[in-house]
Amino acid sequence: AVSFAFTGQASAEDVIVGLVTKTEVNPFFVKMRQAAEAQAKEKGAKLIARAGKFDGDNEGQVAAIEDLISAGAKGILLTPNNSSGMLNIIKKARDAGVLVIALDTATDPADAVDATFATDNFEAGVQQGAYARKALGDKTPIVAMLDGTPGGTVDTFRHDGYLKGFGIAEGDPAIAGAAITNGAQDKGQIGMENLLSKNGDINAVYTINEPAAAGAYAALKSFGKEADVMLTSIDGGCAGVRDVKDGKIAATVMQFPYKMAAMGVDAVVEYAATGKKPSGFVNTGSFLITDKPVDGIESKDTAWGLKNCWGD
Amino acid sequence: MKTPAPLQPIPSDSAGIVLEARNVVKRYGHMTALDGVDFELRAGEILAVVGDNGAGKSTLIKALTGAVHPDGGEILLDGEPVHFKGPLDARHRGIETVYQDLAVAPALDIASNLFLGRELRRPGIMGSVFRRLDKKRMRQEAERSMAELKFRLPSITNAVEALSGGQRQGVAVARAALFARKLVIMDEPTAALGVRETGQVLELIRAIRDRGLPVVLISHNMPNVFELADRIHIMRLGRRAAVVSPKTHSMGDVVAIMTGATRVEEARDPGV
Amino acid sequence: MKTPAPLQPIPSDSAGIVLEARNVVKRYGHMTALDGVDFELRAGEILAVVGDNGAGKSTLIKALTGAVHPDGGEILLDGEPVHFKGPLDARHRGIETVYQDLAVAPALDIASNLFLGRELRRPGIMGSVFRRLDKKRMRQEAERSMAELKFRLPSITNAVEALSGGQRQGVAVARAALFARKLVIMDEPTAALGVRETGQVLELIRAIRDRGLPVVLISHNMPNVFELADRIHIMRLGRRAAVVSPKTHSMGDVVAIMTGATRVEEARDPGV
Amino acid sequence: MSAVPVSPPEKTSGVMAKIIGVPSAGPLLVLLAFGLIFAITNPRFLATHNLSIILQQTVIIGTLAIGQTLVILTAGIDLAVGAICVLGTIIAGKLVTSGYDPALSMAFSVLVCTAAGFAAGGLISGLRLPPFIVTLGILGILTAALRLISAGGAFPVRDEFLGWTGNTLRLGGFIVTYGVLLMFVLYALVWYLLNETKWGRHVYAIGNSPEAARLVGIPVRRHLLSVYLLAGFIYGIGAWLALGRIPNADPNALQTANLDSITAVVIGGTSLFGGRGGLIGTLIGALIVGVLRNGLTLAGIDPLWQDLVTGILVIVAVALDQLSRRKG
Amino acid sequence: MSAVPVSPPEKTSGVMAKIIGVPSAGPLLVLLAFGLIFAITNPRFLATHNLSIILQQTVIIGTLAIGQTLVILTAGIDLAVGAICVLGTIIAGKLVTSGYDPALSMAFSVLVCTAAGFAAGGLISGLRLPPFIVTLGILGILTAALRLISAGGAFPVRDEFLGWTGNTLRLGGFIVTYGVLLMFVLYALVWYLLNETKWGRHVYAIGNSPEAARLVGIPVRRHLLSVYLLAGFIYGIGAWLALGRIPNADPNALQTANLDSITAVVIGGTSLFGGRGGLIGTLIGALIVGVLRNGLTLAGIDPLWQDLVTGILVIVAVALDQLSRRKG
Ligand SMILES: Nc1ncnc2c1ncn2[C@@H]1O[C@H](COP(=O)(O)OP(=O)(O)OP(=O)(O)O)[C@@H](O)[C@H]1O
Ligand SMILES: Nc1ncnc2c1ncn2[C@@H]1O[C@H](COP(=O)(O)OP(=O)(O)OP(=O)(O)O)[C@@H](O)[C@H]1O
Ligand SMILES: [Mg+2]
Ligand SMILES: [Mg+2]
Repeated sequence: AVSFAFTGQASAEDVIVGLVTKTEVNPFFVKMRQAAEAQAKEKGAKLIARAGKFDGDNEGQVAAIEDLISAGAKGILLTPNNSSGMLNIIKKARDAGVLVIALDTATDPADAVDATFATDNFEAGVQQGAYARKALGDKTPIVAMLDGTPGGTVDTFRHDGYLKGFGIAEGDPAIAGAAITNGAQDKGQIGMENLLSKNGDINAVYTINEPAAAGAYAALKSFGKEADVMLTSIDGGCAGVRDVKDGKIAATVMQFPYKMAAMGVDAVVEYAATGKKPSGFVNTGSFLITDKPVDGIESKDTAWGLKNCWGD
Repeated sequence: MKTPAPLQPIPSDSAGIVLEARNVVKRYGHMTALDGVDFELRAGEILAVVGDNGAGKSTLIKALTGAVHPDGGEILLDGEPVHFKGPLDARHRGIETVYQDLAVAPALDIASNLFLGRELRRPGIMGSVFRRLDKKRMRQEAERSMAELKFRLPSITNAVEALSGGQRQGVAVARAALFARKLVIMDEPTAALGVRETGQVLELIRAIRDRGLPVVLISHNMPNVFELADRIHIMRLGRRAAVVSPKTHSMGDVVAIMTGATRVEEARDPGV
Repeated sequence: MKTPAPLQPIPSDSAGIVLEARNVVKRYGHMTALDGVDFELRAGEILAVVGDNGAGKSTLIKALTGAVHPDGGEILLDGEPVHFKGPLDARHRGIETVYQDLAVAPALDIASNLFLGRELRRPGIMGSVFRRLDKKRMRQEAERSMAELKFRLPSITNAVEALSGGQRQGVAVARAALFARKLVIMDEPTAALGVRETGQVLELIRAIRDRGLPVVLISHNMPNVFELADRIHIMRLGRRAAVVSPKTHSMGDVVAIMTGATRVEEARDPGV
Repeated sequence: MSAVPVSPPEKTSGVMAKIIGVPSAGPLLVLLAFGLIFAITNPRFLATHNLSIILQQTVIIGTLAIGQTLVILTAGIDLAVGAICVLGTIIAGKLVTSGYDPALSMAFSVLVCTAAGFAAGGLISGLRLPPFIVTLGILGILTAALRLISAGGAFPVRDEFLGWTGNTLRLGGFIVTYGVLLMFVLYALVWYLLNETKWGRHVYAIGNSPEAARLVGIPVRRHLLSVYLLAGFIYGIGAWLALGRIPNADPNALQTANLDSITAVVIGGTSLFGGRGGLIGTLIGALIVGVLRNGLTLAGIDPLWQDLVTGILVIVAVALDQLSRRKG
Repeated sequence: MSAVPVSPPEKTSGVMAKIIGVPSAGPLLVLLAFGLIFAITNPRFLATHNLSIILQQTVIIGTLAIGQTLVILTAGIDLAVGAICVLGTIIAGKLVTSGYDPALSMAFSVLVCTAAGFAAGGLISGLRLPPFIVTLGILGILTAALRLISAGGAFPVRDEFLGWTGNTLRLGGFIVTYGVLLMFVLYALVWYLLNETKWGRHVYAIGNSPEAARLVGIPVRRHLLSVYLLAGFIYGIGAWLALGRIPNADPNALQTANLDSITAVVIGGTSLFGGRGGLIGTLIGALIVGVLRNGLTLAGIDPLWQDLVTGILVIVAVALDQLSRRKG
């Protein structure tokens, strides 16, 4: 079964690193790919990247892995759309001697892959929610949820984490309504506008990512409510951190796609050279970024954030 | 859907009226295309329907075959009222029609068009169980039919859209002739035909009549009408202006009635 | 694109040949529709083109007007070779054509179809700067034209698809008559017309000739052809079988040549 | 695929004639009916502020749908609408960010969009390729090109002029943006073109029967080219409107604009087979979609159920339209 | 929108006749040409393992495109293909997970897909609504319903029978899955239906001219219903194949299947106006898309550039096809 995987002492130029991200649509993954490219170049490896066409494109990701095995990739870095759909193909790849590392999103079970370099998205959601609740003070919370794509692994983790951190359960009357944004700014704006038309007393807004938050901000502004609402987000893109600095977003939770990508490429190159495989879950961490810290919640300011953000 | 073998006439009370319409009305918006038309087709006759453009001839025959739904009046086949929901019902009753706009599928070939809705299946198990078309036989039949009409055809496998206007009309005429079992209605079947081909179709119409099937022939060609028709139904302004016999009336008379130069009281069947 | 005012004939050498084709060939795949046809249309004449179905008449006139591109041969207008890239070029040279399939836009109304490609604009600044259509005038003109042909029309604002077959043909004929400045070609213009309307169109054709424009008339109706034509161009199997004068030949002669019953050497222009 | 294949012509043709040029009453009635229902469900729906929000939300798709209508009337289809519009935002954004004059930048970017339309039209009319494939190909090409130009990321576009279409003004208690006004102006202009000029007549003729149009001497290919060109120009204006609404140039924006704009056109009663329909229907179609989304949120319907209800209501809308025509 | 509006009939009609029933040589030549180029770029492309991978990758879209071809041949369009197929995976998955017999569960889910097709066909033929709107509405309804059924999330489907179509067997050095074989069987069966039976003849006739079909006595509405019904059934089988490929039921899967399957059909030479084209072209069209994606990856082309190159090559493919027809 290993007939098509070139084994033996490959020189660094021969090492092909495959990267399969969820979509090309999300800047998070675009930046991850760019970081991986840069790292691969530095290490003298060749990166072949592919992505699904949309959140949930399991077939596209499976096909990408198959093609990468055919292309002779030494290792594949994967941000699985939906981990259970990937299990067969991951096994096939590993059986063929390909190192498989999950980036950003863990698989279920986690040991399906050799190693996982990721953020804990649920925890990131908790950070966002806890901050929002605390910062609201003694106001009675009325929350709007700007979700990503219903059913997505990350989307669900972040959403549930926020509610946990906020201290409410799904279906709580404090939730004024939800909208599906697919993580896009225009849909974030439309969703927020309609929710504000419905309930003008909304005072806390969960957003799946910073583009959705930017859209929400535009809507809040057009309703003249930008000052009264606790708008928070997750991602840590430089544009998002700037929005925090400008006071548009109260706080965001930063993640580190560069770090994940670079670590992944390094691991594959190392594996090619020495045959040594990484293992286990490596949390690449998440930090709450805000210039208005609240007691009892650890956070960094935007100066730190701008130094460590991704993008640009 | 059982397709009876072609050329097997459905008998009808041979002296009586095969197809009848009473006081049929059809409106298109504000336009009254048929304004209470009566119509009788007798067994074994060739009935010509003539009239100016827009007099309502095509609408009348569409109403008779279920292709349009009349707003009023009734239609009787062999004396009993029928309600055709669509042309399929009429076809099931053995009525074949050449519509003025031909009703052909342009991208399909001649044989396919000739057998459209009446496709032949292979004999034996291939046909009955596997429902396989008998393309070869359909092609041969098509070739024979078209040859009978003396058409110069490029190839029987040509798409109908690649045919000349007359050739296309030939396909529609051949189709009706092939499958009629009760009566045939032809809406200007020779309009696009050449001299020779027209002669051939006139002969075909006679042959159909001689097979015992009555024929309704719409035509603007008075010499043809007078050559063939047993009776002439004259339409004017959405009504039947008169029914005359070519034996008792001249072409001039008919044209005069048609154009309104001669008035007739509501036409009575001359009972020729 | 300057549209000259209608009814302003483009003069041509009145004794000479206005439109000529030499050895035109047109193939469709394996089928040779035109097999080296010659053709001459003289100033001021009505030239009938007759032939069996599929003889190549429509293909010939399409080749003459740029609607199809011949595979060989040449076409001359007023003695000089022309290469029409499409029907637009022919129209620019003042040639108007009634195609057999009518070339109408079914969903557009009668007036729009009559002026299709020749729309009238409002007078003054509305037309020249704002390019606004003069819908009212087009409607009135259309009403007048159709009334001249004595059609019973439901309403001038009807979509053409809601017209009877003959009415639709009337629109195409009226269009050609309205705009021709050099010559008119009509492919079976009376095929779907009633007796009265046919008479009207024959009169129209004569009127066009009397305006000084030659007319090419394709028709299967021999009496009409003999009534009108100055010369008769007979097509057979994609070639010109003969050109005869209705004065020297009888209908029987023409039909015999057309169907191949009589052989003629490659027809020479009788020079009537 | 709106000319319902199974209906005998008698049932539709009479009305078809009326639809051309005359606004179709069907979609309008549907719009009013939905509005009424939502107004009853939640009185906030009729608040002037909410109505003005719906208009603003309709601006982008509503504008793109103008070009889409033109293309569909010629029996074509445009899958690249969104991509061309985004191209406009990114080029204008890049230029302004690089310090060029905003008005010139916007003008140049409209020009580029027009050129993209021209390219599509050229392939379609010149090489006679199916519009579906050509615009799909251009969609792929632009998607990649946009990401390459913007290096993968979105970037904010903060410029007074580029954002001008998002500024609001009061019109008798009603707050509208200049973008909304511009959209209406575009509708009026293109309506005039379609209904009062030769050019528009020929669009219908080509959509009805390209062969008939050719035979009567309409320069079909050149005309098709002009249609795609104008559509591209409109998408360029759409880019300006998009920047007014979202001051952000994002290569990944407007991904569903092709389907959304086609939906507006079809709900508005224009046939995907070409030659039948009109622009006013499209405007109403775009508004119906906006009203549905807004109204359902105001009615407090869970977003999971919203897709479902929208799906049903879109079918109901067209069914009602169809019904009103049959009676008409 | 494949019947190129500007072409005079003389240029296409002769060939059109040949295309019906006879595989169009154009798409095949394009497929071979692309294969050749990729084989030169990277010898791994022709490895039997890689070829078998391409086939496997084509299974889902290739199968869905069968139903799409039928619908498009009747001048319809189906935007709900992907949603119906996903419906099948989720229902089968839910049932099996709840302990029902796998074969019965799968059969039931195919039945539900058939019913979905029936619903679409019923609305289209019964109420005479445009297929675009009906299937768009059904897409919305199903998208929501799927999320509701699966409570928002994807879930693994681990069952021997449901996954059976993903099992491989060796055919003379060539590894194929049962799914690939099943797809070919479906193509053969539907090809037979389309080309050798009355039913197929009537599909073409209706697509060509619904009015002519009605006048010659074809029960147009009932026939349309049967087409959508069969399409639904095929999407149900597609669900089984999808489970064999990815043992996972995900409400968010196959979102681009509608566009992808239409693309395969159009590249394969079938006209979006109905009545012209055929099934073999569709298979080749689906393979062309698969070969492009695989070949570009093997050539190591950056994903950003892949979209761009794919966009260009899709246009080139259809242009070549068009060219080969004009000569043919
Ligand atoms: N679908 C339609 N919608 C509206 N009006 C129609 C429709 N079909 C026919 N009409 C009108 O009904 C009248 C009768 O038309 P019909 O086709 O029956 O005439 P006809 O006698 O067959 O004429 P022709 O000799 O020209 O074929 C005409 O005035 C026509 O305009
Ligand atoms: N588009 C086409 N493709 C293939 N063959 C064609 C095409 N158009 C015409 N033909 C063939 O060319 C021959 C001549 O056709 P044409 O239309 O010129 O005949 P015609 O003399 O006008 O006949 P009619 O009197 O029936 O109108 C016919 O045999 C026809 O089948
Ligand atoms: Mg008639
Ligand atoms: Mg002809």
